[in-house]
Amino acid sequence: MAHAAAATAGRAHERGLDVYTQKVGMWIFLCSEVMFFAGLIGSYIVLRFGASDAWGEPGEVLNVPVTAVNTFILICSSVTMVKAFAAAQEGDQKSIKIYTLATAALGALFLGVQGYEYTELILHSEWQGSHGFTPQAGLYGATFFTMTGFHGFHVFLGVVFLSWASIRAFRGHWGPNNYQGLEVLGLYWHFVDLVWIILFTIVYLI
Amino acid sequence: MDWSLPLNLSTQGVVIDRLFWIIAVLTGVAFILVEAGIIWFSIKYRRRDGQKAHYTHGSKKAEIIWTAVPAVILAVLGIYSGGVWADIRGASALPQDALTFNVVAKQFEWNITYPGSDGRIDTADDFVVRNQFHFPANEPVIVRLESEDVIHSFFVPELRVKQDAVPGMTIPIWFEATGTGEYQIACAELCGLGHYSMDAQVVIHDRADFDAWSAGQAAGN
Amino acid sequence: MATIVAEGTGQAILEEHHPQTFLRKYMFSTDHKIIAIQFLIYTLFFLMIGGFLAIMMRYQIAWPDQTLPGGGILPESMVASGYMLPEFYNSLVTMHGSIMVFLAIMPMLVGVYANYLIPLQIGADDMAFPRLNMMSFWLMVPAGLLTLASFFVVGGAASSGWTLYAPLSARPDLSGVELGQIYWLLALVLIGLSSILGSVNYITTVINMRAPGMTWFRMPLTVWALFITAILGLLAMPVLSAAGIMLLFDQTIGTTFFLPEGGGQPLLWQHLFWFFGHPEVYILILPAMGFTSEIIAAGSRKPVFGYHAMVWAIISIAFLGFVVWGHHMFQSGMNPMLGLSFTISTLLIAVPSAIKTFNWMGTMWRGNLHFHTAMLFAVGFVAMFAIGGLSGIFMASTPVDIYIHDTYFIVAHIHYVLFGGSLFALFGAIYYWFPKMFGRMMNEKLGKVHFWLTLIFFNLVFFPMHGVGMAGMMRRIYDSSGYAHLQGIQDTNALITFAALGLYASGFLFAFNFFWSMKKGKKAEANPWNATTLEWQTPSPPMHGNWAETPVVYHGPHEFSHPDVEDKDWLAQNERPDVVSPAGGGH
Amino acid sequence: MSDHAGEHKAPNYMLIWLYLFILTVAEVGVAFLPIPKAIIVWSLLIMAFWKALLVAMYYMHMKWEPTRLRLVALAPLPAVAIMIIVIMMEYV
Amino acid sequence: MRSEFLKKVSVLVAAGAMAACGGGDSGGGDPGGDAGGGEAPAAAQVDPATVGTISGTINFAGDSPAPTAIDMSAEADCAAGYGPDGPMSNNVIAANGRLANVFVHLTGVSGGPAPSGSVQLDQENCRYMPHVLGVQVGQNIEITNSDDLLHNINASPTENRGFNISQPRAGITSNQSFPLAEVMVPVRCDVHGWMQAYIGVVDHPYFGVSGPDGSFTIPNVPAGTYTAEAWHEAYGAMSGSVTVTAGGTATLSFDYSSDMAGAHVPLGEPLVIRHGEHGIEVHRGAQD
Repeated sequence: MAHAAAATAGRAHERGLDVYTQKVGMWIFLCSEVMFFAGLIGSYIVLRFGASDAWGEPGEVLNVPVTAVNTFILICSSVTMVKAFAAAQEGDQKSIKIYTLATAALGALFLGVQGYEYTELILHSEWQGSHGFTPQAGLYGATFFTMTGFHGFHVFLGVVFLSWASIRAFRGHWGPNNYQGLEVLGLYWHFVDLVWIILFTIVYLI
Repeated sequence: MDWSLPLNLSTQGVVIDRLFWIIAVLTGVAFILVEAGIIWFSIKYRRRDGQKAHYTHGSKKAEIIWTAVPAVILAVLGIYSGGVWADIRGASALPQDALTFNVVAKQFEWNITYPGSDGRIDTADDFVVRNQFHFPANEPVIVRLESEDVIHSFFVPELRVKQDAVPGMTIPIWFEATGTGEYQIACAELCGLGHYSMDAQVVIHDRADFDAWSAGQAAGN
Repeated sequence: MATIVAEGTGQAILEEHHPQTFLRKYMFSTDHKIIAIQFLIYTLFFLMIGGFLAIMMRYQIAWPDQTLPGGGILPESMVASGYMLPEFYNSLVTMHGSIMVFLAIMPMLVGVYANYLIPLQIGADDMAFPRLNMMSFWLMVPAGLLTLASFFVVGGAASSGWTLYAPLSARPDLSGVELGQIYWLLALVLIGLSSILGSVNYITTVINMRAPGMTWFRMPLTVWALFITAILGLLAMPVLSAAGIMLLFDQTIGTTFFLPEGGGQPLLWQHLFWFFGHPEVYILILPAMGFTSEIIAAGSRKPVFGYHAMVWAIISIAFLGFVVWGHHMFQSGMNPMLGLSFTISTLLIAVPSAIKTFNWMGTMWRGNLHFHTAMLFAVGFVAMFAIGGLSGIFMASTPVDIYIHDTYFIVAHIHYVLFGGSLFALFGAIYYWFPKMFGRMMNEKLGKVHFWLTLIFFNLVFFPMHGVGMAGMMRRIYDSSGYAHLQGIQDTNALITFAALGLYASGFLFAFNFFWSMKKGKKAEANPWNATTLEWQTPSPPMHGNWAETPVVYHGPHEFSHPDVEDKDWLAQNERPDVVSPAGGGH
Repeated sequence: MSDHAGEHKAPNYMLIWLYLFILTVAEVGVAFLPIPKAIIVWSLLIMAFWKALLVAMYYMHMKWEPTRLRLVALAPLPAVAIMIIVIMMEYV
Repeated sequence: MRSEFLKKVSVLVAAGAMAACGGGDSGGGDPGGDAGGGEAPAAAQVDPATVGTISGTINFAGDSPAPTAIDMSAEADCAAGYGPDGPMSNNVIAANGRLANVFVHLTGVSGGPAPSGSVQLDQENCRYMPHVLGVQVGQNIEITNSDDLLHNINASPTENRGFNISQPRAGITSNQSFPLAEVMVPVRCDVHGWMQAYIGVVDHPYFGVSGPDGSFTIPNVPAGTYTAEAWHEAYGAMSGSVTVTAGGTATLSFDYSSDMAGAHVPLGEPLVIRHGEHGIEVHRGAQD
């Protein structure tokens, strides 16, 4: 129960989750994020069943190769994130700096590729005889942009926090006694990655 | 003050009203027991000098009783309700070959498509009348509900019928009137600023009168 | 997230014992007690606004052919030539419901009392994430401002009912309301975020910050109720946010999630809304049940009858709360097969409510009942909630629901649950915990007058609505005079309106008592009700950090009238069992 | 958490990364195979679930967390399942 | 339509500004106001030496369409106001070789500020009176309900911001205006599906509506040569040229015929909005 005690400055406590408070908070927050994306993904599934002819085949409109690369970028950012956490636990200051910065950069790269993808879709694609695949392009466009857009928004928030974490890394903030922040941020980041894994499959590939 | 269910004019209304009153009696008894208990306890156990409350954390037996009794009553009620519901709205409840009307709701009108002289809907002699729903008594009729714009709800109190009309869906309902007369369709789902005045005439005829009316309308068109 | 991450360790909490500026202490405070009081003022304000909207509505219903008194000061888009316009009436209907649910009752139950009571009752010094807590209040402020502003934009406030049924809510060309609807949806997203942040905080605090000895089954029922409520909010609110955002897109950028002309589905909105909406109903009643249990136990000087049964009832209500939402949609065109399963689950959820009612009566049975104002309201809650619960059985029965769905019977039901239930319990809670919050007692005489007036007027308003509903009066209609079947109930409608005026007026008695007592009330001791839970074992009001030293818990929460205690009829949770050792409490 | 760090050897994060990479490539490959759509859909869903599970178990450390925390993390899933299944029944 | 959110917000801002400027003095002067809405209100200062009048007729060739009856059988209150023939539509009136309800306006001109008087739109026996009316940009439209029942007034312009308001009983009036020129703005009542009106919104006072005899007059037109445009809901739009001399009366006629039924009826043609020295200037796209 050492961690529980640490969380509240030495006060004794009844047994909780046996995990420090910030981590509990983040997991509980992620529960609500699960419900948020469930609302969006559930609507997508239901709408798609209701009007299946309005959806394109994989690769027909959406650029699967580019997105596959983007998926790979996000997976890489997850591994750098977890490496940063491991480095913090071991006190390897140089690795902490490299990995937090790399994670933020990969996140930003993901957003850049997504921005490129959006631009291409809106300006240079054809869908059901009309020019441009936009949020107004029927349910397919609406669900696509809403789901990937909200995921992108989460990535954006993650990049903001990661930049902040990198600044702290360069100030030597993280270390074996102070890695909780990175772990909690990591949980968020991996969750965003996890959501993308689901979205990539059901939006682009199915 | 007229606090009762209005006149019932449909076969399913008989069952609905009966169920209503069954529930009213059940809940009425529970209501009296609970409220009388609260008042009785409030008076009997009100604070008195030197009185000390009875120390108890509860009784397993009591818990079991007051869990089981409502559970059993409610389960029976649920099963009974389910049976009635299936008779009214179940997939196989829709009568075969009944006279069918299309009722299309829009802000803030009811447009009723009549089957015309051949008695069949979706044929060339169908005609549409705005805000007037005539139909024959003593036989099941089917209403196919549609909406052009927002959600409306088809409500005829005397027929104990209520069903939302949802844009993009066609929802069939049926009923059988047991008497004739003039009543109203009311819209029961908030549909915009004219919601309150979205009424239409309901005229229930004898079959012969209905046929005569229908022929007259068809001729007028 | 920044806050969670930045929180570091609990060190931050302790640092705030230093002297602070007014702004830090009362505006941007991170002290859960100050935030609770901020929420209390905020919600009382919106309670007053929401009530006023209802009064205007009632006037129109009772005298549809009369001009609205004082209506001349309102813009022509609301009142034209002295008459209230139907679109304004629809806005009143919508915003009365929305404000009462989202800006008054819910934040009062959760924002005020979860904030105030959770740390105090479990023996924590503050919330797990104090800054997140502050943020959850300050997110509500723009939400409230947006809501108020929405009345005065072109087209007026949202007017598609608090349920915001699409397509009406998504089509300004059909509703006449565009900006008002957008404002309200934005407010709803903010409220959702605030509520989620609050829930994260409450859940984490209860899980990880209980004082030593405060085992799960020694937690007061209020904490249990608020904890389960937070879980409901955590899981239900995001779904509403997602749905609300989709509706916002439908309205602004031209998507068609809920619009059939673009392949969307109006029923999907209803499913998502009620997937949130039904747990929301329990968010609005569970905390009230918790307060009631607490107040009745203290007022009866008896332990809560069937504490474990009460806890399991709360938990089962929460579980079942996620599988009953379809009962709002029996007449919506939903697959009738679903109707059957939803009937069963709905009737099942009545069982735990019955259990709770019987246990409250069991608590009063053979007690030594002290009828202070809080106790009166708590007993009033049981009596009124019973009516609300019983009238719910009519709707749960699908065939009966065909007739009473969307009539005033439903209006009566929801108000017996939300006003007779939640608000009665809230009044009780305010009278009960006021001394702890402000260090002064509320005036008991005024309080009792307030109770009796409220009880009488409340029943005069809402009981006749059952009759109006049976007569077939549809909800949300501006003028019933055009319907033959409603001719007989117009005098009832007038009676209801008179009583509603009385009910609203008695609210001002309460407001006077509240603000007067804040300044001039009798000084309160630490434990004016001789109650057992932890919050009463620290000064009124508690100091920053709540405790001189961390309490240690030895008993269950409501050890009143223990036979082995001689000199008094209560035993605080943190009193050492030197005199007696009640076996762990709770059994 | 230092106590936890002692309980388990840090997993080979790169190996998990390789798994994820291979599964992603496999997914993209399967999506364009000329086989019945149902098989594609189910195999894709299984692979996506597998990947999500890898991330949750290893990167989010679920594998080493106390059971209590795992239960918290799983709590919303029944609600998700109920929501989607029931709304889907509109089409049955 | 809903996709053009930003544009509508900008229109809304314009509407707000307009209301702020013009709302104060409604009900004031212009006693000679045109209850029928058929004629343009006189501009404030007119030098009679420089202006002339356009007077004309709308001719109609071919078989006149028979007046259509409205089925008000479910609305006893509406039907009560009519004689033995029952309620007839006033939408398309063509008789004796003349066509009524044609909106005629000059194009390519801009006029002064909106007059302070209001244009009336009445709802009487569940019909709009008049059926076609013209109004200047920003000018107040006073909408009155003379029936003791609910009407709603649902204006659905494409360039301006629409409104959807109601008048639940007799004697209620509401005031509305449009900040942008638009020919024409359709208006309907959703409670009584047959009720329709059209409002021509132009940014000058040079417009008129043909009466039952097919005639219209546009007074106080500065001397010059103009293009005039006529619009009819069933027979489409056409344009003609007219030269106005100071102090004279120019004649202008349009020839419609029954075989034009079903012609393209433009509603709310796209506008070009630009910021000129007198604030926002609006031109029909076709004229630009």
